[in-house]
Amino acid sequence: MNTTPSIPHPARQIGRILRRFGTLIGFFAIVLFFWSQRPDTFMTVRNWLNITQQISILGVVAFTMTVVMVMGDYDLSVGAMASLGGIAAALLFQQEMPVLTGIAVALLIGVAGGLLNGVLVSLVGITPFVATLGMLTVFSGVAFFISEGETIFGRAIPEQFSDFARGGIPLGTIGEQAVLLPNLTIVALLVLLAVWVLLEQTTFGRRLYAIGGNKEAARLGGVRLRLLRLIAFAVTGVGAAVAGLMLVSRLASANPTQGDGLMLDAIAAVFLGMTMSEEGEPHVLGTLVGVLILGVLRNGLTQLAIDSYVQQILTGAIIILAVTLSRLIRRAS
Amino acid sequence: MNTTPSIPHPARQIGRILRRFGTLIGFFAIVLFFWSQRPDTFMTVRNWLNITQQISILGVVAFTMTVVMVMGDYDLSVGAMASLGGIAAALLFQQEMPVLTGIAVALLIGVAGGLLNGVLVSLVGITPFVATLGMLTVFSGVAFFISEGETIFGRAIPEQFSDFARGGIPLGTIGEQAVLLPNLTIVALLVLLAVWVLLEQTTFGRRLYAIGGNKEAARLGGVRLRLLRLIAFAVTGVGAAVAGLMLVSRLASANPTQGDGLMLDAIAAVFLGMTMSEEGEPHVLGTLVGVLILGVLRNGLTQLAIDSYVQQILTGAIIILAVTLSRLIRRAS
Amino acid sequence: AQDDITVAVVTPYLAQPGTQFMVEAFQAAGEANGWTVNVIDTAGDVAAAVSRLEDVAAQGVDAIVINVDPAQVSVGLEAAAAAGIPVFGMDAGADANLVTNVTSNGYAMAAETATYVTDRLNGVGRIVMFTFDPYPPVQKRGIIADAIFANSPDIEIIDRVTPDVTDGGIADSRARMEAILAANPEAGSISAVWAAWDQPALGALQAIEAAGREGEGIVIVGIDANPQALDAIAAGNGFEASVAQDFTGIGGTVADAVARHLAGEIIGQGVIYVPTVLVTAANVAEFISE
Amino acid sequence: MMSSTNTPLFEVLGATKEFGATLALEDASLTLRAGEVHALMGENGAGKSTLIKVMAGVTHADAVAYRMDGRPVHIGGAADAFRLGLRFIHQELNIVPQLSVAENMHMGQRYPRRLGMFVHWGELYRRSQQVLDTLGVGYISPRAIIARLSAGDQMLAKIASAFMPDAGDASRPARVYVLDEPTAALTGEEAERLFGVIQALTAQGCAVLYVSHRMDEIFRIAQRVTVMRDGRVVSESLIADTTPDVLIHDMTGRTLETLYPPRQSAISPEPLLSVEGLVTTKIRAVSFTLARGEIMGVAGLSASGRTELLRALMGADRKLSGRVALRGKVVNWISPRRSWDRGLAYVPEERRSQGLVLSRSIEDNAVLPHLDAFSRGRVFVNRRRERRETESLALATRLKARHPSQVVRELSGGNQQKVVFARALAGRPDVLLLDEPTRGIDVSAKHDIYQLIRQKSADGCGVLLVSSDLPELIGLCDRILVMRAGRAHAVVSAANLTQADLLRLCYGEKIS
Ligand SMILES: Nc1ncnc2c1ncn2[C@@H]1O[C@H](COP(=O)(O)OP(=O)(O)OP(=O)(O)O)[C@@H](O)[C@H]1O
Ligand SMILES: Nc1ncnc2c1ncn2[C@@H]1O[C@H](COP(=O)(O)OP(=O)(O)OP(=O)(O)O)[C@@H](O)[C@H]1O
Ligand SMILES: [Mg+2]
Ligand SMILES: [Mg+2]
Repeated sequence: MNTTPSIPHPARQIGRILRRFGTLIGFFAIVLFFWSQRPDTFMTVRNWLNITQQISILGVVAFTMTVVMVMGDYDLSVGAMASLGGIAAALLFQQEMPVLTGIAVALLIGVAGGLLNGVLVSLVGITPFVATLGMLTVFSGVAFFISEGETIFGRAIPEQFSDFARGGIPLGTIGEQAVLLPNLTIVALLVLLAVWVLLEQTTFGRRLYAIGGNKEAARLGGVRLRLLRLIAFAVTGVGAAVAGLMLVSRLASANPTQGDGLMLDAIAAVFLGMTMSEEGEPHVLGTLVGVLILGVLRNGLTQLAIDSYVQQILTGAIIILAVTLSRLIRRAS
Repeated sequence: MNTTPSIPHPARQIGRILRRFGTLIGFFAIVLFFWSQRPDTFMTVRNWLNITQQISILGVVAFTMTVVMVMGDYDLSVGAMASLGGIAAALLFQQEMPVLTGIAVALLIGVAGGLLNGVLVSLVGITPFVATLGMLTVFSGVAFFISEGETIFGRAIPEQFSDFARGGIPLGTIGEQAVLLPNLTIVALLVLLAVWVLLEQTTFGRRLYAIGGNKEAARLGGVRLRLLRLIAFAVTGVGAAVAGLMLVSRLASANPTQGDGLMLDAIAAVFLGMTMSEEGEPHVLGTLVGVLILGVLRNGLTQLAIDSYVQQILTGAIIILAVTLSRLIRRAS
Repeated sequence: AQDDITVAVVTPYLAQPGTQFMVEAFQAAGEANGWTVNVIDTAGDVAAAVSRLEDVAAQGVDAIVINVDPAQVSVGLEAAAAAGIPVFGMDAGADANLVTNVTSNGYAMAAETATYVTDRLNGVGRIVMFTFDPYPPVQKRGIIADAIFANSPDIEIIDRVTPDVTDGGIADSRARMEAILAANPEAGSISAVWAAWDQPALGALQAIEAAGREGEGIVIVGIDANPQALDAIAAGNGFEASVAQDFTGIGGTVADAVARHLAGEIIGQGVIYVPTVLVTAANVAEFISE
Repeated sequence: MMSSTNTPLFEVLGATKEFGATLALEDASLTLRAGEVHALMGENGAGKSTLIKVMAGVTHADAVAYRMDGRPVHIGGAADAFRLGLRFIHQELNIVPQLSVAENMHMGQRYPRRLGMFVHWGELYRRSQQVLDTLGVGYISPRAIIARLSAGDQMLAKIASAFMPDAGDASRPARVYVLDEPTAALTGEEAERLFGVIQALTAQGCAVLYVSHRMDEIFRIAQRVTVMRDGRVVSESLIADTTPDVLIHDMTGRTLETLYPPRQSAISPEPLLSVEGLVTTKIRAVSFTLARGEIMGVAGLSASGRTELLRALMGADRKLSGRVALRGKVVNWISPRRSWDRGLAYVPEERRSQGLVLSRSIEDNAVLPHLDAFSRGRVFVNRRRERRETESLALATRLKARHPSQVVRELSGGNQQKVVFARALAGRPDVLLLDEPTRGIDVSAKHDIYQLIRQKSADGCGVLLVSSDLPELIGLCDRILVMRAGRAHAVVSAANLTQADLLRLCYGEKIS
């Protein structure tokens, strides 16, 4: 390969790192700020394990959302799907079905719903926004319909199932209490790993990135556009169903709206992560940073006992500041 | 002289119309269906005037949302801006400020918020999703903060102001009751007209389409990208504030969340409208059809007295069906 | 003439358990009377509730029942008035445009749980409050609790949280409580959680259990006595009290009022209160159905 | 006639531009004179387009100065350049697809207005039609949505936009025209008309900067030529004082023997690809047979269906009827994926919209159709093999890039084209379907690509080569299929064929 005459530049390497990791630096700044404000309680193992557990559900949705967003699509129905998957499993539990049956059915619903989204987007050719917004309404309606709008809780949820969210892998003890790496955190990490391998290490992921970059070129280059889009939506659907199950386990109850808030946050996390890639494409590790920013802000601001309304203002402002910073650094370098 | 080897086709003209107006046909199908089901109450002047009034607020948001979506951007903060604008005006009313002052301040907030969005998107270079989602949180937080989370109603809202939404231009009488063309409908029509002229008849609008079609080409061609994007976001911000005022007038009360539901519906309406343009770009008349579809569905399904949950499922399913139909027609022709 | 009577119930809040009970009781009573009951939920959207009111007014139903703040839907009420359709409040709020409003006394409920907490703490302690002001019936409760706590100089409000309710109210409340627990790690640094309705109290309970701090005797109270809260009270892990509204009673009373009005009777009372009961471990068994 | 003044009209001085580790321009200066066509030449990646973008104010140089009529001027953005009377056709086709031809032609300027603000559509179309007429492309309707035109017509419409008279301020007419490889996507006839317009402009005293890799054009229309290499200006001379060989040497530092390497091996009689009665919406009943080792050219006027023939064979467009047999076996389900798997390789007509994923790396693009072959168990990407293959392809095509992981967007136009070509060689293809494969590629790299095509054919590959460059067709091909109005008009042997004969065939005449 011919190489271009390149001028050595001392600050280049640093500039490049800053450029890529501006958002990460923003994240660390946020962490440092909370640490300095709450030196005793924020930077503790327990609090961080807590945070990981709190964001684990959002994480699973956001990680799998990354899969469709890599193709330039998005899926607005994930929150409703999480609610639906959770409700469906809980209803089966209520009928005294085995736990595994409930889980399997929820996952199947996730696949089926995802495939339906995929069919609408990829075979029929409806824009993802309209297709998945329509499906959001449908999923949510079905969740209400089958649950008759009621919350399922208490003995209906088997202990075996709700204990899962309480448990974890012992990491050691602090004081006299055992410190656990929460099971939900482990699930989220496994999903993260799976999505990372899928997107960054497999031919499937490569092709998704090609689709995201240029659909027509990808098609002419032999990428089976329709099939891959279909599969990608199914993956996102399963992710949402997994998140729905995690919610039921964590809350020991199921409610037809309990996943609804996940959608906007998940998309926001992916977009936050996108600010970290040179070409502005989503990457699942970037998404992780996005999820962490959202989770840490929530935890830290609550620890500061800031008024809920001000907290909301600050959340928005801090996110924008962090991203602005990362843009300005990139501009400057 | 090059001519395309064209295969003659008798149905081409019809095909073309179907292709463009598939979604419109879907809309008429929906109307016909409700008409046949509720022959006495659905297709009445009074009911349609009602529908126009009900969708007028969504309409204003969706029409002005079209302005940014033409550029390929979107604004997630419109709902929060509507809430904020409304609350701000109501608070001033509560302080016994003149009605016009309240209106002016709300509009100013709309412009300022829109410009802020514009600065973030166009000057700083943050993706519209992150920028406007961040601002959504901020606006909503501010709305809560200044209202202390409370609903402002009753005598705080001047009658002069809430009467506006009740009034209208007399069209005649049916039976013994006067039939009014509601003021809110008139406002929406004026906004529609203004946006149509702006987008379709002015250089400014055509530039926005150029930006949406190919940013790079627009930039190379000397279009002042940044300035135009800034202005477009300001227009959307004002639109949201107007909608917020309309809400306060219609509900005779202001609440820090009352506009929140507008955002998704407005974007959905624009996307629905996009299915009607050949090249898939937004047009404000298409947006109008989108708004009408959403409004008529809600009105009609309510009149059919269908269970709320089933109604929700049907809403999603019908929208998807209508769009699928329009896609298949297009595919076939 | 009762056989083809149609009654529309309009509410943005059907997802809430309390509303469900009221609506179900109303439906049961209505169907027993031979009415067609049309329940319309606008999924939290108040402006849409106005539109739906206009729709059913245009459709010409015989009566309308609302479960939403009448001040916010006054336009819809006028549409009904213009069409000559009577409107009844079901836990809605007093309004001149309503024939009557059947409800529990929200101020009284908050007073009961707030005084319960004050008394349990003997007037000394640090309290976390979960409130939600944008929804007027809940906002009232917060006001009363504020006043009662303010009256005890040794009670300190360490946080007044407005949780995100898009998830049903439990999940976010739990995350927020976890952060508060982390910020107040010493045993005894939190004495009580006062929640303006049950979901945040349940979230707080879960957070306390997950943090292994259920032994500290943190007193948790909610309002509404929803079934999940009743279970929690019965379990005796810290969720000590809630207030049971008689939702079934409200629904039935509304149906009764509608029937009376349609029969030509004049209903004099603008508001009909249905009594509430403080539920604690002592009487919870009576409330847990089967 | 040629204006006599030849005074410096516009100067760009000391332009320096660094892209990360790439020094795209290093102290490059250029002087354009009134009444002169000034050619700018250089290998792919030499910095021509970057210099032009700096002139246009759309790329911000690290250092640069401009002078107009000898006075310093400031260019901070496209609008400034426009106001100074500079008009540009950039290398890549920058159109707004969903707008009309007329609107695309008015991108840089205000639309004619009524009542001070409303678009005066009638006037807009009229003005556009006028310019299209002067370019001899009046058949293009200014009302047409530009995305619906053929690639060639889109380019013509875009070129026309540079010749739009200024609507706002007639006292400041355009004086400098800068055309970056305008003819790369044009047929000979269309290019001729463009040259006519250029000549008329210089006669009026305008200056023209003209970039092309086509030596014959440079010698026909330019008076002066500047050669760039690695971001620097290496020579400037009057056309009258130089020769193609000198220019090539200035550009590359080497001399080329013959551009078209002769055939060295015999064509096998074995038919590789046979097509019978192929019909799509764009082509009608095309039949031919391609033998192993044969290079078959495809000639035709624009919109004759050449592109569509390749697209149909590749499965990019749906086949309506007809029979396609590969290696003697009829193939039925044709799709791009299956075609690549069957050993067909494809270079599409438009590299940026159809060929490349600009946001991805060179290696990602190069192996995209063959990902399964560069994977472990068809699941995991094998980065080492991918890198090795990319590096050897880059060497073979003389790709100028920093690293195989460099993003394709950052490459010069010609180098992007090389990536598309390299990709077609990556799997071991049996049939090469090449649509204008050397578009925008410099002379010496063209030479190498011709050699690669020859070598592939010697290895038993069949090649279908669509080109608007008649010498290329005649020089490289064994037989030429002439398309006309969607039909196969004739198949002729390229031996002893003259350009004039070939052109006549394209116009539908029969020759004996
Ligand atoms: N995007 C398009 N939409 C509609 N018609 C098109 C499109 N692209 C090409 N065509 C039509 O297809 C026919 C052949 O296209 P094209 O001009 O690409 O053929 P060609 O022989 O390859 O010529 P050239 O490559 O020189 O442009 C033309 O009639 C053209 O108008
Ligand atoms: N945006 C960019 N980022 C990084 N490098 C760039 C960018 N644009 C151009 N370059 C580099 O600058 C150099 C000059 O590119 P330029 O496009 O000016 O070449 P050119 O002479 O026009 O070549 P061609 O004949 O292929 O069009 C190339 O090495 C190219 O890779
Ligand atoms: Mg170039
Ligand atoms: Mg072609």
